[in-house]
Amino acid sequence: MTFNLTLSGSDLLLMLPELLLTVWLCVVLIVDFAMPRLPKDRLAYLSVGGLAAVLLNLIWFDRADVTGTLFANMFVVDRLAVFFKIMIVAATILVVLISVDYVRKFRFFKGEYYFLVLMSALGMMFMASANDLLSVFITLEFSTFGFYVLVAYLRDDVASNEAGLKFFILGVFVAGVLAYGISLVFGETGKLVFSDIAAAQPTTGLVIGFLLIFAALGFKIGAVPFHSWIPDTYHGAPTPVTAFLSIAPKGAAFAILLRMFMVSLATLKPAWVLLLVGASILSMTYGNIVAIAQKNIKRLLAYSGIAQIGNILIGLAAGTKMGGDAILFYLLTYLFANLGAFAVVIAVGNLIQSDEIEDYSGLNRRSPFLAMAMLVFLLSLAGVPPLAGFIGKLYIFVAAINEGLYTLLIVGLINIVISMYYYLIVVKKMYINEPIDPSPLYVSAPMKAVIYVGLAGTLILGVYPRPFIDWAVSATLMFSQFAAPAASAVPPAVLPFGG
Amino acid sequence: MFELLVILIPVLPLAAVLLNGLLGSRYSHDIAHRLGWGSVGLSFLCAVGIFVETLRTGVAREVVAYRWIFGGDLTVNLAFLVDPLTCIMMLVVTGVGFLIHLYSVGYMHGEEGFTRFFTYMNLFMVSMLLLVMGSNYLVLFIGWEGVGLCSYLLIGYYYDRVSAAKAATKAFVVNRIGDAGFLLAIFLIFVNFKTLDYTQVFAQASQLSTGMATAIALCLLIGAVGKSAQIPLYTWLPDAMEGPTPVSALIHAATMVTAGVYMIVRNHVLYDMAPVALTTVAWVGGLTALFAATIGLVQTDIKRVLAYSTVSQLGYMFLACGIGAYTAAIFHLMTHAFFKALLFLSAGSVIHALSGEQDIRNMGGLRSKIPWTHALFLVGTLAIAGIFPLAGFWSKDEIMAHAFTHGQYVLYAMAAIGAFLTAFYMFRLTYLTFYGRSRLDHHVAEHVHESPAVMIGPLVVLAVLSVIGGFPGVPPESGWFHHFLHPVTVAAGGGEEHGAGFGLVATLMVVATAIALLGWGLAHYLYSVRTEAADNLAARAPGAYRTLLNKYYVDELYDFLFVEPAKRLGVVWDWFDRTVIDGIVLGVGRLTQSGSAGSTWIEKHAIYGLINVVGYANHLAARSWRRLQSGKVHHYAAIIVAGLFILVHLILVWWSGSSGIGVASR
Amino acid sequence: MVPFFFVYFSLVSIVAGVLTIAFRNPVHCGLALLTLLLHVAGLFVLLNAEFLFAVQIIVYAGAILVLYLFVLMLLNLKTEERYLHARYAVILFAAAGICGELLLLVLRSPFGGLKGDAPAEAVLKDGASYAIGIKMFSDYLLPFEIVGVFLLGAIIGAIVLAKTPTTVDIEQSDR
Amino acid sequence: MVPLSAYVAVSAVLFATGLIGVLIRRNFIIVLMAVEIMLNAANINLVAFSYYLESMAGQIVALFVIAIAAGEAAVGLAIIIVVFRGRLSTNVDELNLLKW
Repeated sequence: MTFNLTLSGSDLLLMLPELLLTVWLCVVLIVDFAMPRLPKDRLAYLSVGGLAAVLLNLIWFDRADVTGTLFANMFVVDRLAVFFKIMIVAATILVVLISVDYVRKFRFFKGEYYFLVLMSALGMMFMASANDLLSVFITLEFSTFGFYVLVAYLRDDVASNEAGLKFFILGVFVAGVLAYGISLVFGETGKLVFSDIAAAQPTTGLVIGFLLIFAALGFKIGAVPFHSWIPDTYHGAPTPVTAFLSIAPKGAAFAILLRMFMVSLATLKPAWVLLLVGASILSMTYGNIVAIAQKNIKRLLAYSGIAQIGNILIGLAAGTKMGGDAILFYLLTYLFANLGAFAVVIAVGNLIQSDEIEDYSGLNRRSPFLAMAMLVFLLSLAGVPPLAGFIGKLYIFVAAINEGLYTLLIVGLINIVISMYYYLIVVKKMYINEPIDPSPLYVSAPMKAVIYVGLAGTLILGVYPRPFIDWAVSATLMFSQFAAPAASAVPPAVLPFGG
Repeated sequence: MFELLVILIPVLPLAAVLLNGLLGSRYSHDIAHRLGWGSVGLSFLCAVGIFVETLRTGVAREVVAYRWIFGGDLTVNLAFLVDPLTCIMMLVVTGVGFLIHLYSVGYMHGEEGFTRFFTYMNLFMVSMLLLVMGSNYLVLFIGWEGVGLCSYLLIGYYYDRVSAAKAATKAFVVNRIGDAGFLLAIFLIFVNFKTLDYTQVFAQASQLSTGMATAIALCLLIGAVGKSAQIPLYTWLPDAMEGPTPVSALIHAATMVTAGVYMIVRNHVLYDMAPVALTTVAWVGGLTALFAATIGLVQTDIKRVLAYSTVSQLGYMFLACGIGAYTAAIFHLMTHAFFKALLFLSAGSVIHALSGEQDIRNMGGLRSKIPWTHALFLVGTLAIAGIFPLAGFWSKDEIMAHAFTHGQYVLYAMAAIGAFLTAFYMFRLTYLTFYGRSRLDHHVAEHVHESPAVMIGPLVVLAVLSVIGGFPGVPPESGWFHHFLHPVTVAAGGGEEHGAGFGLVATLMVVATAIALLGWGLAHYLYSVRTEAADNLAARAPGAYRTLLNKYYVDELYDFLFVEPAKRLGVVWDWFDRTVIDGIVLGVGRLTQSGSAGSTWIEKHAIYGLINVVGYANHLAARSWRRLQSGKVHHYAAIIVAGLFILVHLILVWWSGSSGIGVASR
Repeated sequence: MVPFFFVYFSLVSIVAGVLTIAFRNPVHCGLALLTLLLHVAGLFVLLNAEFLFAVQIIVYAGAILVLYLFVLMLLNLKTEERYLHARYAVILFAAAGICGELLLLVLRSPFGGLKGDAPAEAVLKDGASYAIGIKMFSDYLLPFEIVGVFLLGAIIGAIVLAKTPTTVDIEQSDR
Repeated sequence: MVPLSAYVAVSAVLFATGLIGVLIRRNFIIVLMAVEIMLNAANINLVAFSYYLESMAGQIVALFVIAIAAGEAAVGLAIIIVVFRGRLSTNVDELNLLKW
């Protein structure tokens, strides 16, 4: 029992992005308090500046292939962590930008909004690096509690309060479940770090413990049957928070899920494939079918999000390196398409004060730009080529059939048809129905910027996905022991004709 | 140079799409339409260049634009395969497309959203070119989805029409059902071959088991049926006529709907290994050809008649594929593109002249007022009816002859009856539109005018093509066209036999001509000589007439089973009541009423019942499942607990049941 | 002696736990929860976890529970007639069944994890607080710091939600 | 000597109690208290394992669980106050504006 902490500067360098962000969120808070007369928009741009620095730092990590672990293997920086951190920070930047207009509607505490967003982002960055169960617990709660506040942020809005309270009650309930699950796993193994757990024999306690932990992560990503908070929370929350909630925490949770399933539970793969196949089928089917009946665009996107998570779980169910690549790539496509769609929802919501699908009637006449953007995002979510979502789905499905998961493939394909139906309802409203109020809509600059980024991402990932796929492939190198056996040698090309 | 030309073919329209789409509002309509048709025209020139080169060297070449997807063992390039089949398709698509673009300049003049129209049209050209040029299934699939999307956007072009909106959604969703089948086929191909390139797939195809080949071929067929509007997924095509007429001509007649035929011909190696699938293709085609033709007999909307004739003609192409006459299928595809584009565009010219009137009951006697349009339409009618020696004669005759010489007498009979009906309803259309007494509304009649040269010009070209378009395929089964396509459409093992003697071929030709003339004659008799006879006939068999007029009530059935219940928040009992009780009552009533058409109706009932019960179940599930989201937190927590409980048991039970890993316990 | 204390602490904990969710008056519930927390702290003592014993009493019983009671008083809730959900019995029995089975399943498990580096003697030599301190500031330094930031965020979040805005706040925010 | 399973049993019973409390109580302050019971159950487990497995990790995790519980209690009670201001009720059942 001796004190054995040695930390060098280069060790701390591994945490540079997190440290930067911590400093920066303190700066934002201090600036907010110290300069009460500062217009709050500036805080948004200040936050974006800090996040951009963090992003550059992370990109440098990625290019320079910085890896390492800290604190007895609890904090790990590898390509996977860096990939997810880049995703999270990018999502946060976009969310801050789409918040600018929305925050003006708040009556007070505008500055703290940005602080809390940065705070949640920090929690999620730690999540991406979490390599043991204690970190999982702490970072999960850390990143969630910021959302409790953000969801209930519209203090005078009954729906927002209600969403916040529902989210909170279920969130802490699941936190209790998670803590208990961690205690069981600890009791069975005596260890907390993922890689140490890997050697454990499967026992009832371990199985239940891991299922409880899976429940907590499933709650975070919104997989059926742990999805129940999603529609209400998405519906009631301020829309930028909904957008944030629909992307970043899911990405971070997938970082943990990947580590947990592919490292800790690698030897038990036959058992959890079944679990994930079930969760995936349920999520896709439930999300898509219930989405058909929705009248509110935020709820529609919430259910579509549940369905998309079902798609991503297919990749996890494949349980191979390729499945991992597919998840990473899919999350990227989902980031752009979903954030873009929410950006349009926010832009429209700010302008017409409504999120009902009915009020999207004739959007094309009022703002062709918004309608076109929404069309592209929805088609990408529906998986229409050559947009990003198509490549993502294709990749996931190929990963699944390489593992022989035909059931998942067929259910997934049927679900694509169903999902098309409700996306088309929105498209039809926008393009074909008559507007009730034909006055044109004008989109503000930060909003436009985010929508353009979303469009560019959706198109580029679809038309020229290779660099991103390469990136995803390199990020999951740690899972290469799961690589499928090399494909049989392809015979030389024979043209059917002459040559 | 060759590579550049190939890549330019789709890139040129794409550039026009980007320019018009992003900057279209900044410049005048003139620039927009010049970009639109200009880019397609240049693509056509490139295609001609490629065609000449391929003709000269006779070598199939693959042109890789760039590596598209690469990860794991999935490698797909954005690549184009240039072989005779592609050349023909490129020429048809860009050539006909170019003419239709030119025509649109006149037709769409002054419409709202002129630039948008050309943007979508060019996007359609890009998609269609990717579809026919792709060297692997994924590029084909992009084009496949792209044309579906453009069709959705263009059908819904007139957004003030409610029917247009419905038609657009219907088209897309029905297409998507087909696409799911197609995607499944793609995945099956990937599983079996670990590649999606045509050349590699076809080279390895012989290793496939018959069962797997049949499965793949049938899945592909589902896709083709959806796209090419065959039974049972054809309902979207006639509704798709809600779009502007050039769209109907381009998408729903000349190019997009032929994608299914192209796909089957492209994959004939797989089909040749699956006789069951081939037979299915043949029967689907034969039934569609006959079925759509009967509906076409009594339609009163000029565009709808043409739409059903398109469905019917596509049935011929499927029939040809099904009996192994792939070259004939492509030949008919080509000639059909010429005369159907001609017919649609002339119909558009009629509609244009009559300020939007589409009902043939309100036309008549237009021959003298719009002589050019009349002449052109007549050429198209002669071609589609199969009058010697126009284009349609050669291609249709070849299909029928092939069926006959290969012993498929039933299919031959269906095709022959279909041909008779085709001739009949096309001439009926012509007589009702251009001959006889004018039934025009006098406001309209005052403004009847011949279309401008920019519209008539392309029509003349198409008319010439409709006349001479059949000659590359002469003599049947051994013409130039067949030699050119021979390397693609003939499987490595066998070859198309040329067993039929000259005498038989000539006899069949005479029979075919006789059938067409008979149809013409009947139409002439009923609609020109004794104009009251047709009405009498209809009055004498009112049930049959009304059934046909209502398209066998398929759409009503669709509404009845799918749309109506979905609109009302029905409970299961209500649904049961409606579907089963009312269904039986109504079904019996209609059955007796429709007489001769009864058997077909039951078939439709069964198929559509199935599809729509699935669709309705979705709605029902949507409405009942959402009750799970009760809004109460403790219910949500209970769902989580219950889910967890089930998962724990699932895993533990599975675990204790499986060998290998046992759960240790004390 | 130890078994006796164990039985006492655990029985009272369980009874207090049941009462927490069974009492009608929220303040009584709070007091039952307090009882539970104190007795759980007693269990910690039996397990050589003096530091946690102190934390449990100071933080949990002293701070968190007081916060609960404070809020209860602040809201001045009247005791409700229906304090359970409609059809609670169904949920109760279903949940009790599920939990009973969970209990059986968990008890079947051996919990024979790998032994660590802190046997009872070593912990007792310098005291549990020392052992925790050493661990906390070496291996577990990072979570410790993260929780620091977490608590800062929690304070800000609670203020943002619950503070009655002064006119100054509103004025400031108008820009 | 008290066996480990005795602690596990106490913990499991408490966990079940808390879980049932979440499911059946209408007042959401009590629901939060029930969650505290669940967290305490986890803590008993962790400390017991820490003792029997001779590892400090369990106690440390328990400590962090307490810290997190403190933070969440603050945020949670703040949310409850906000909701109470809007509806003058602490009844979970009445929170069903958002559904379906």
